[in-house]
Amino acid sequence: MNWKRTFTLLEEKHAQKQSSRRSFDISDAANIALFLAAFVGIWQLVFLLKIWPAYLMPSPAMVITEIGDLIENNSLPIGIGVTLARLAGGFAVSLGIGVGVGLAMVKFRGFGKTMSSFAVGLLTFPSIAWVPFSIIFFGFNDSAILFVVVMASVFSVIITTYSSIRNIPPIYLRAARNMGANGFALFRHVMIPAATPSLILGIRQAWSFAWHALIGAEMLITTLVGLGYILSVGRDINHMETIIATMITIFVIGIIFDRIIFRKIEERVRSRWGLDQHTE
Amino acid sequence: MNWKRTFTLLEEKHAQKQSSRRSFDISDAANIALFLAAFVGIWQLVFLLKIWPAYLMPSPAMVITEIGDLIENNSLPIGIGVTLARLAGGFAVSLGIGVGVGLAMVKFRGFGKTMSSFAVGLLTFPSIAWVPFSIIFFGFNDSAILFVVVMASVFSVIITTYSSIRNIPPIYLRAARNMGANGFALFRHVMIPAATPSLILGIRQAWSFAWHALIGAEMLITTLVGLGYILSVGRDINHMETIIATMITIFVIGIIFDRIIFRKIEERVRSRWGLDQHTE
Amino acid sequence: MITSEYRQSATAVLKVNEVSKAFQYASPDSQTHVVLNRVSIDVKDGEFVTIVGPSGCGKSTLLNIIAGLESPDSGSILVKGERKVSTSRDRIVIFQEGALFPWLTVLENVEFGLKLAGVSLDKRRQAARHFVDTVQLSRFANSYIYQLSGGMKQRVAIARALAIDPDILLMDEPFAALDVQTRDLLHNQVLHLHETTKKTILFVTHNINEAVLLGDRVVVMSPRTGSIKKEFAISLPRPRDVGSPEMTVIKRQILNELEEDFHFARRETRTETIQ
Amino acid sequence: MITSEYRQSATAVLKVNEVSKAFQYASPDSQTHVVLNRVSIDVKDGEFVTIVGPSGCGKSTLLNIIAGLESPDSGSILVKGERKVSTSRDRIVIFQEGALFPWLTVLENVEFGLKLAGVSLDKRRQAARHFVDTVQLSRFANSYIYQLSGGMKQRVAIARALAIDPDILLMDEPFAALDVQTRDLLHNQVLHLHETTKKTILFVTHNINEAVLLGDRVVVMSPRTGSIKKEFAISLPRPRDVGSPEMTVIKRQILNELEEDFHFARRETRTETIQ
Amino acid sequence: GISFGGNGSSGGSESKELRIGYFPNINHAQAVIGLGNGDFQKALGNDIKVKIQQFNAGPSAIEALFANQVDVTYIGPNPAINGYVESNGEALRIISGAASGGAVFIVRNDAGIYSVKDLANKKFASPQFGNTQDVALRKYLLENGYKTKDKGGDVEVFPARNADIVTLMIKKEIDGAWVPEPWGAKLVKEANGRIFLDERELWPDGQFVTAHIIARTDYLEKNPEIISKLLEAHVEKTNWINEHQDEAVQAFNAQLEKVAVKPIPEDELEAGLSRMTLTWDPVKQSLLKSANDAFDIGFFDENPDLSGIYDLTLLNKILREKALEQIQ
Ligand SMILES: Nc1ncnc2c1ncn2[C@@H]1O[C@H](COP(=O)(O)OP(=O)(O)OP(=O)(O)O)[C@@H](O)[C@H]1O
Ligand SMILES: Nc1ncnc2c1ncn2[C@@H]1O[C@H](COP(=O)(O)OP(=O)(O)OP(=O)(O)O)[C@@H](O)[C@H]1O
Ligand SMILES: [Mg+2]
Ligand SMILES: [Mg+2]
Repeated sequence: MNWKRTFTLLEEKHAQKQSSRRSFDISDAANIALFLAAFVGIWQLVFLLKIWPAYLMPSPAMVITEIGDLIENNSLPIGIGVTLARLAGGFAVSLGIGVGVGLAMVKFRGFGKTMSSFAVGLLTFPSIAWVPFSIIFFGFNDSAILFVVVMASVFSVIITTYSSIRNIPPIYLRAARNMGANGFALFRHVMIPAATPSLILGIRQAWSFAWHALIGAEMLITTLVGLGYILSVGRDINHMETIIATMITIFVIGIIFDRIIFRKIEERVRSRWGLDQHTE
Repeated sequence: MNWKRTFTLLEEKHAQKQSSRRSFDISDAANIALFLAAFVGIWQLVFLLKIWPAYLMPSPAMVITEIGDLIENNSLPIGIGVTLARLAGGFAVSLGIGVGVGLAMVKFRGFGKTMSSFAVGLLTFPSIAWVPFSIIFFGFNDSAILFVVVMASVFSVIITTYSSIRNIPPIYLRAARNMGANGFALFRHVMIPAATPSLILGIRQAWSFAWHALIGAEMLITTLVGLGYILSVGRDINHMETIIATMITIFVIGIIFDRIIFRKIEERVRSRWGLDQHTE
Repeated sequence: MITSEYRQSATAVLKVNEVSKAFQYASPDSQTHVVLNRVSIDVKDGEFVTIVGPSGCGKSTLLNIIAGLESPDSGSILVKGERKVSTSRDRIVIFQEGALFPWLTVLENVEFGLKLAGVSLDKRRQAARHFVDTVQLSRFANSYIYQLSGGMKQRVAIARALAIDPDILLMDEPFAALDVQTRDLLHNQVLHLHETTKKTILFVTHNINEAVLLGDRVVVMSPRTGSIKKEFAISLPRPRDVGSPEMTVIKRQILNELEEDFHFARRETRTETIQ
Repeated sequence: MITSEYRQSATAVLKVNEVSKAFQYASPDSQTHVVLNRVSIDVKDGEFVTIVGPSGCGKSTLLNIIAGLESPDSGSILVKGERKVSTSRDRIVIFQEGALFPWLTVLENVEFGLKLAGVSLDKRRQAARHFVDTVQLSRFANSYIYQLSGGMKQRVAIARALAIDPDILLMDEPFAALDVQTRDLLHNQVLHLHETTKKTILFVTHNINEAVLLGDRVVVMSPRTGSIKKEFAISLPRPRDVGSPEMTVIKRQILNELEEDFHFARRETRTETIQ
Repeated sequence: GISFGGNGSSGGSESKELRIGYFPNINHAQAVIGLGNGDFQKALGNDIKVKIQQFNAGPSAIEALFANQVDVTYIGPNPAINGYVESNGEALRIISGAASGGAVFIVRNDAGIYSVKDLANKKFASPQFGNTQDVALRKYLLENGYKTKDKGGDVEVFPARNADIVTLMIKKEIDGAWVPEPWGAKLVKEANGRIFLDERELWPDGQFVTAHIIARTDYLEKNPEIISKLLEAHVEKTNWINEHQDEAVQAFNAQLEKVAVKPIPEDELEAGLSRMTLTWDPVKQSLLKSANDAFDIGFFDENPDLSGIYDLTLLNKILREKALEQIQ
């Protein structure tokens, strides 16, 4: 049997498969473009139908002009920079505290049980409700904004850490402990990687909590910069173009961050664990 | 060897273990009481030290009086009722749409890939930003509030459903398909139970998103009832007692719901899967 | 008490037709690893085929492809002459590992297939109880999976597959974690089942005694060519005595076939290590 | 080439002292299920003890308790005279199933224990490569776990344990999913390791040939009493011939012991089913 | 009480600080212009550091003042009263007026409202439950024989943010709204609205207060000289604006653009300004009457005692020096 030939054939087949995987990314981009085109199309249609007056529902072109204006007068670039810096700061603090507390909860069962209830209770707190306290404790400044961001996202990080680690298949922890892992090594080399699929899901949401809180805080704790401030001005003077322009900015930042951070990690984990073998 | 005797001994030992598990719930309650006592104690201390004036930081007693007042004039009971009804309505819609879209994303890969980016982008949208649109589309009424609640939580449900199902160990799906499961049966009997540990984590957070959005919406879309409205009145007249009273109410509701819904499901799943065997 | 003769007359109920399958190596140069290379088998209705072959030679992959759980790179699977590309209840795999549902009890796991088939609660519970008894696990009917030992899990998986009562049973090392006695017991039960229901069975094992004890035919797979190396028809009546001279000869032959491949593989590995 | 005599002189490096363990049945009346009932074993330094017993009799549970992964209801574990209640790197278990880390490659899994011990990257990689070669998986060093066959996973688990080089190796059916040749090869390698490093080994298996081939002593466990039923010292020199008359006698005896329990258990099950 | 978190605001050392709050509204025009172009800083001198804090709602400003985060702020009458009452008269004092007038009752052109008789079964909005406009609207309805729905009547009044009032009026969900300027002008321009009533018609001389300056009591007591300087600058800026209307509109928008991303359309601004006056007179009587009305309607459990809310000594001193009429 000339199985050399067959091998070559099979190899070619595989090469095709690979390239088709690459072309999938193009189809992904095409999909996104399609979605966006459809959305803008409907929007334009609604505008043309004049269901609502232009100052309630501006056209896509008007919003793009607005984005241009906001970029030109620098409020958008500065706003993005400041907001992202605050977000990064607040979220970093949340991650640090949240993961720490979550681990402590895993370690000390009684504390974990009690704290998990509190954490859920505090997670349901609307971030707006923290604002008055934040002002009392910190005043009208970035610290106050950070406080609100942390309070809105830290409980989500805590719950995520706690649940994700507790849901790790016990056999992994046994095997690791058997090989001498404990303390930080156990956490770093086993708990975190074993919990990653679930951690990503939770952290993504914690990240969104942080966003929500940040924009809310920037609207209420005025510091004259930040996307939330731009949004609040838009609302204060009922300028829909500004509101929509800000929302688009937030949306785009959200997607970009997801793609460069969470999605990357997720895909890596999925391919290692063989989770992308699902529906082949 | 009189192993009959040993058996009896061992059985007794087990009985003890069980009762110690039961007494653990008492220790849980004790823990909670301790936490609360400590918290109220510190609060009272801060009050007595007069670090902040009473109109900024009222005493526990003042807040309790306020809660009494709010109950007496019926605004708190009605507020709780109305808010919970809205929450239930909005969240039910979110669950329905979110799970449906999530499943469609699992089923149609291209759609899933594209939609997952959009969903994350839209999840980072602060719910406040939906309010103006909600008013344009629906006006000043419960529908507008529901819209905001749904928009704030549906993307969380979508992402949760999508991720959780995709993270199911492929072997379960294979086994199920092998036994002839597909369509709704596959979803109902395999995907949902297999994804439950991760679903609970995600749905808990979606639930919190709904809460945040609801309170925010009730503050901005005034319908004169609801916890958010009470909170907004408190803020408008700078009456700290009202603000704190509302926050405590939200906190307590959050804990109660978590305990009677999510915690129950979680514990059941954990015991079935043997996940509570972790650190024995 | 169980007897059988090689069914020459039966038609090919299952046809594995030039099936190939390759995977990528996870190495920097991502070489292709051809696991199955134009594998063809005809299995007659009611035939009991046992499959042996070195670890990693593609036995599980082949069963998965037959079941429709994986798609071959080329080639096809025909059942009763019809081409099959997806799963169906008539070909059930007993997986090598970990396919039990942790959210269900032993009993619920066993009745799962029947539930999907729409069998009423009473009936399916009764059937499930029967098969749980068959594999000696009645006392653990209400246990969850994590509460079972390795061998007990394997037995649940067997019961679950038997409860579905498929035409073709694809068993992937089903008795590997069982003690001698339990294994003997289940051998008899599988043979009895095969005899009474005329099920077609493909049975993967590393135990050559088991292979010759059960099979109408023993198929030896080779990782070297990625295909079937040799087949042995065993027409001895059952129950068979593994110690009998005929059996010893066949076993010797099978072992020789396996040995050859093994040495080949070792040489290959060694040269690679040196490189 | 490998020879060994029963080390009479060595002291008990591992003492299992009246260990008991019970679980609850998951049934409405939540009966207690006594798995281990005052089990005692003394294992001498460098001894190779094989353990056989019916499925579900508590072999894995015993290994876990010895490793410190589970705590006994009563009794204690002494290593070199010291009471142990937690895990340590000197007692490594090769788990019966699924304990490999899916987020690591084969090589990374094997070097995991060394990484924890703080061995430098170069050294541990070298060691890992050696053991991956030993179990014939060099070509799969960079594969992830889901890319392996059942037998390959078992071999990775073996390599991972060997890499740690513990004093006491607790092997739980490590070769169950391997073909005859690979199994033979690994038998030799384990014996060689045992011979050269004087490791103490506890080895659970359902394969009686394997038990008598490897062990200085064969321990038969019984689910009926939840304890050790009988022990067989095997002082034959290695390599042993499983077909030799002495071996056949011992095997027969062991089988008889197992048989007895099995029939007892069957009777019990049956009465229960009837009730 | 102990002052906490205030950074040297009450200390008596060299470098003193004045933290001023304001809203980017036209009735805070003095602050918008004076703080924006540095005139206030100049007037206060270099050894007093001016820190500016912008707010967009009265409650936050009061919150900040309670929390010792601002010393002085421009603010509407209602939050001032609330803050005074909430703190049992401790926390703050009104030290000057800032604006009078500038609130209108707008009705939708197609709502069929032509006289007071047509208000039955209509829906109206006000900016906030219990604020000046809300009280004015309810009082007006009451005086004309209408009861609101919550009192068993047939007219509906509910609060909505000014921006949302515009949307609601466009959507015809409301028939009218009682709003401050420049929202009145905006409703006329964008939402098919018409001025039904200029609130000035309801008050003697058309004067009623819509903006104040308040100071933290503690700060006022310890730093009268700083407050004096600020008030002097305020009075001067008021005069300048009133004498240079056109220039003032330009200056206002220029400053607004700096801090608020977007200017207010000039026509809305001018229309709004035409119905109000900037003044230092706090129009005491209007505030007291408004508070009394609020009590009548039921916003307060007891008639608030506002006797100590004003501290106009410093203002009067400056007015005296400038030979201007003093406030009674
Ligand atoms: N998803 C996968 N990705 C890459 N390689 C795979 C995958 N699945 C299987 N393989 C490879 O295919 C080969 C055959 O695997 P298979 O599981 O069929 O072997 P097997 O004959 O069942 O072996 P065993 O007796 O050990 O169970 C192995 O070398 C394995 O590495
Ligand atoms: N976590 C648990 N909860 C309840 N019962 C358990 C648990 N773990 C083990 N058991 C029970 O203990 C008994 C012994 O289990 P073990 O795994 O030790 O058996 P084994 O001798 O290793 O069997 P096998 O040869 O099948 O692997 C079994 O009956 C099992 O049901
Ligand atoms: Mg296999
Ligand atoms: Mg076991």
